[in-house]
Amino acid sequence: MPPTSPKLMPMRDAIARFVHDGDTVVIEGFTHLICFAAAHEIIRQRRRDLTLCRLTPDLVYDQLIAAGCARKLVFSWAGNPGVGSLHALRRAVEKHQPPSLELEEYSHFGLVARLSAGAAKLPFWPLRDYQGTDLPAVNPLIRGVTCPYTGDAIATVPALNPDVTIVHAQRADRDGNTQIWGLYGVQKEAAFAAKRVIVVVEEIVQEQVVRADPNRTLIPGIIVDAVVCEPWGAHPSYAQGYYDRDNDFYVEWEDISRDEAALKRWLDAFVYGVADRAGYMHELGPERQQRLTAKPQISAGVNYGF
Amino acid sequence: MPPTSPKLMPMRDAIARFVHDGDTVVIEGFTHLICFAAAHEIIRQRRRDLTLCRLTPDLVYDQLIAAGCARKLVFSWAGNPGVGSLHALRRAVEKHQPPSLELEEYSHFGLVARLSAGAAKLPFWPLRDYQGTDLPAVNPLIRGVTCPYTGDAIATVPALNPDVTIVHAQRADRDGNTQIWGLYGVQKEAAFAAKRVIVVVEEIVQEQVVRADPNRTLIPGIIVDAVVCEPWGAHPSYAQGYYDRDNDFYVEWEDISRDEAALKRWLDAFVYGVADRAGYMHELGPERQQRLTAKPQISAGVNYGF
Amino acid sequence: MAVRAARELHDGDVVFVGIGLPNLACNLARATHAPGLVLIYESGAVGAVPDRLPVSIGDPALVTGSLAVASMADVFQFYLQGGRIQVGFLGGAQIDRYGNINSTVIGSYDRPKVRLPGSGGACEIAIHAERVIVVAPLSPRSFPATVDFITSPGQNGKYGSRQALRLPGRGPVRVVTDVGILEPSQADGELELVALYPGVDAESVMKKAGWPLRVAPTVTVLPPPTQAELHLLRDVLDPNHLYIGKRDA
Amino acid sequence: MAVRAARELHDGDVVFVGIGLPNLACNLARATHAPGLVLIYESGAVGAVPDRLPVSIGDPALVTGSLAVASMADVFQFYLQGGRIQVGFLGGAQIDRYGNINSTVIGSYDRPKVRLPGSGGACEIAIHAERVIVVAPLSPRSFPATVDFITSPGQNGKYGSRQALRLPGRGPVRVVTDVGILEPSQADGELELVALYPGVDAESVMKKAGWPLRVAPTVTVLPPPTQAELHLLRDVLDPNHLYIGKRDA
Repeated sequence: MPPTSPKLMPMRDAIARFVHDGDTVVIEGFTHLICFAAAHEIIRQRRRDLTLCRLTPDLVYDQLIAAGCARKLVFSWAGNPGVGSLHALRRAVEKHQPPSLELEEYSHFGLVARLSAGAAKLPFWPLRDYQGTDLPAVNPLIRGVTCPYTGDAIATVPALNPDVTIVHAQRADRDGNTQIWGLYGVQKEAAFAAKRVIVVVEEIVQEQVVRADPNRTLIPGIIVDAVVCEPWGAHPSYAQGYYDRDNDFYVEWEDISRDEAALKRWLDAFVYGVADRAGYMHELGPERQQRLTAKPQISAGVNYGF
Repeated sequence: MPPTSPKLMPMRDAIARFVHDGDTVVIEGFTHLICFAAAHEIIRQRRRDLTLCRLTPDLVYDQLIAAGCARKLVFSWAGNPGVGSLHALRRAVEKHQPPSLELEEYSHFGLVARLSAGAAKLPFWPLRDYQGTDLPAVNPLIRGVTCPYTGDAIATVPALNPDVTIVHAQRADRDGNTQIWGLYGVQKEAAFAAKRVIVVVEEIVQEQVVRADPNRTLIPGIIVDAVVCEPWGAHPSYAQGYYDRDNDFYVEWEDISRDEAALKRWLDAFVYGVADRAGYMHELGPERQQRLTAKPQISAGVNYGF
Repeated sequence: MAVRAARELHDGDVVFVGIGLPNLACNLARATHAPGLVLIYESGAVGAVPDRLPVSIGDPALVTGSLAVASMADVFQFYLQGGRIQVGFLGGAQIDRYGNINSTVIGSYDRPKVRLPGSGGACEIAIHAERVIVVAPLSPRSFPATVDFITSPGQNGKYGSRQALRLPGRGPVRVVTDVGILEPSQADGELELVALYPGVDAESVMKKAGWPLRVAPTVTVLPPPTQAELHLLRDVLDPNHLYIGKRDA
Repeated sequence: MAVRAARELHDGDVVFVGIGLPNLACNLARATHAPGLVLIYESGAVGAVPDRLPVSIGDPALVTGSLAVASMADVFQFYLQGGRIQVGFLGGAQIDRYGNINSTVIGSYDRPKVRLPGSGGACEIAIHAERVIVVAPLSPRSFPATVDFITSPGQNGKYGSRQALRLPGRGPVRVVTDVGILEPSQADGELELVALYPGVDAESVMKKAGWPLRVAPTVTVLPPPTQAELHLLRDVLDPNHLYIGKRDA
């Protein structure tokens, strides 16, 4: 193994090198492990005309849309989970407030299937879905094939191969061998589907830590282009075993995003006004960090011997 | 949770209740976790006309074929890995020695895809495969569809939904929540594809052991019909962390299976002549057991707290 | 509604759970008549036993101590499409006379009056779960004759019946409202009133639907929530009343 | 052959490894010029560093200390079909003039003279790996003009060329034998002699193929194995000479 890894770099360099204007970008993570740190750096570097893909756009894409980074949104459920709406997104869609936003809409399964096809380098993925719904009528990319065995009509969605996928994870070695526990979401499929992969982790660990428990590795280093160490990089989302979800902030976002001026002030204070994730955490303050820090509940090991 | 589980039963009952003459049976496990104990009980109960499906028939199906249980074999690589041939299988195919055996042949990917389709309750699975090969010419179930996006010709295989799948694993709770580490093979897909699932484990553990590390659970109890505790049930295959592969036995099989009389003697001694797995292990002797017992190499735990 | 929804669940059911009332209903059922209920969250937590009220479908408390974690691909392919889910709960901004549900847009799709969140997993729950239980307060606005957009298919509609479409699940078999229960008719799948909460009369209920609501030949009066159920809901399962109002039990 | 095969590997390659000679070759390459080689076994072990010579493709020693374990579905869909594998090794009972490989049957399929193991993953390795390296001793029996059954597609054949079939990988780009190396010609993909081991003459090699073997305009003479390579193979990597004979390095 090489003594140093050229993949290990600060967030600034990873975004500068691997996220370009006009790219199709996936920042995945289903509630768990959503990489806000990467999104904020994309905002700071003022990327434009991005096609943003995610099952649940969540606050992370509401912020990118508010900051004018997005041209198009590919999604399956656009709300602030358990709280209300994504108001920057709704303003763009309902009032066409600039920048206007193109929508491409699926169900969760449809978007999971698009990423699975992308990961498998198949041009489409079959699924039993959409019969009796209006979704195919508003999305011409939802099509179908006839089963060569039963004659059944089976729906299809096309492969999604993003230019770049950004995955947050608990830990990786410096070559990008990445371990995740807790909810997996669609992180593996999103990473394998991408032309370029940025992994952002709470901790860089020695390769020996990864090798001591290979069944925990979700993403192999061979498909990873950049490894960024960014503790608390998923806040206000969470990292199982590191920190809890900041549900208060999800509630606060309702008021912030409803008011354009408040949203602008928030971006100025927490994104444009800080240099990096450490600056953001400083703004957030130590009390919140302390309150959200995970309590220990350590699993037992298993025997890999033979 | 119920105080007792009606799923927990001896191997004899599990095979008697869930494996019937004429069934399509999958005993999976790629090198790792091949359930010889279940196969031997099927032989003892003299099941007939089974359609046996497995990527690598291995010694386990060579024994079932030799004992006259099989009518048909669905497979993708039929050899004694690293050693030579499966001679009972070859006699059936090359010399049509009774009982004659019908073959249905795929590549590994094709059979993995058949089980994936079965698990997903899709009638087919698409794969980029078989172009330029003779396999479709000898297997009319390898067909194709045209991609509705690119016009590409994509191969297909039909879903495989076995009547029963038997999975060996390191541990499960008594409801069948099953944890596996080391090589996964195609165990998950084979279990989800099946109408009935028998899980055979090295250890029954308390539900709390499973719940302490839910990311290790490969098969949920909700799809499991029977849970059998059968230590050493995978020998001469292996269980990572419990015992090593008995490579010597794989080498010995070459001579045993080449000679019909020797094979019959072996079946008499190690299958018909013993009542159960404990009897088999007794025949095998303590030295071999001691030599194969795994040495400890325990992984560290991870934090599931929040 | 939470108590009624809980009573729709059978012991041993595998339930696809959302946040809010369905989650409460499931936990109430587990604490009362259905201890063997298995809760599966869209996020991939299987057999969750959260030690706090989860405020999101991907709450870390759903993972800690659960029986298994499934990837989203497995949740949708192997669990839901695979036919392993007995019960799914759905709600929505609009529910029509055949149980079609709209959670996508009010108004036209291209120029929406209100942009709703969209399907999420609702579309595939409606197609694949063995039974769907819809939970929503009854009002003419929420129960129009026809929805503006079909996100999740009901019993019948412009694309044909479930049988004609060969949908694997039985679709919405019960609609639990704040005044009573609707069920699809055998004949054409149109929702009709089959049960009332105590003290509610059928006439007042009929005015709350956006179409001439049919009343089944026999309408049951439902037993009220027991003290035990109310205590569990108000003091144990949702002590801060995040999801239940006074009226709402 | 193991030394020659090892020299075909580049540092940083992701290699799909089988048991036997290919495994030896990979470990030799890692110990010499390609320390960054990543070994992926069909069984799902990724980045394996076995501390004993694995005797099966699913040996537990391949898992202990590896970087990742992938399910078979992921191995075939995401790694191999996903285009993540640079090099695959293949052998077979028969290899024809276009590099098509037979590992299925000798004789007719329905009435075989010899029933061979079948494809396993060979068919998809031949289709998807960026480069395929074939390793087999040269003899007229093993290298007939046409194989009895095409298990793994070569450069050209009765179903058309790789380009016409739009196969993603480049197919067999090198055939490493015990006397020299064959490569597909630019023109039609027919294998021709491009390199010889020291002390071997082209005439004797040409007699060992089951068709009139073409010789490339320039034929290189390969440097012999170094003492270091031989020492590694014979004393470290395969001390019991399970896979190498005297002649075989």
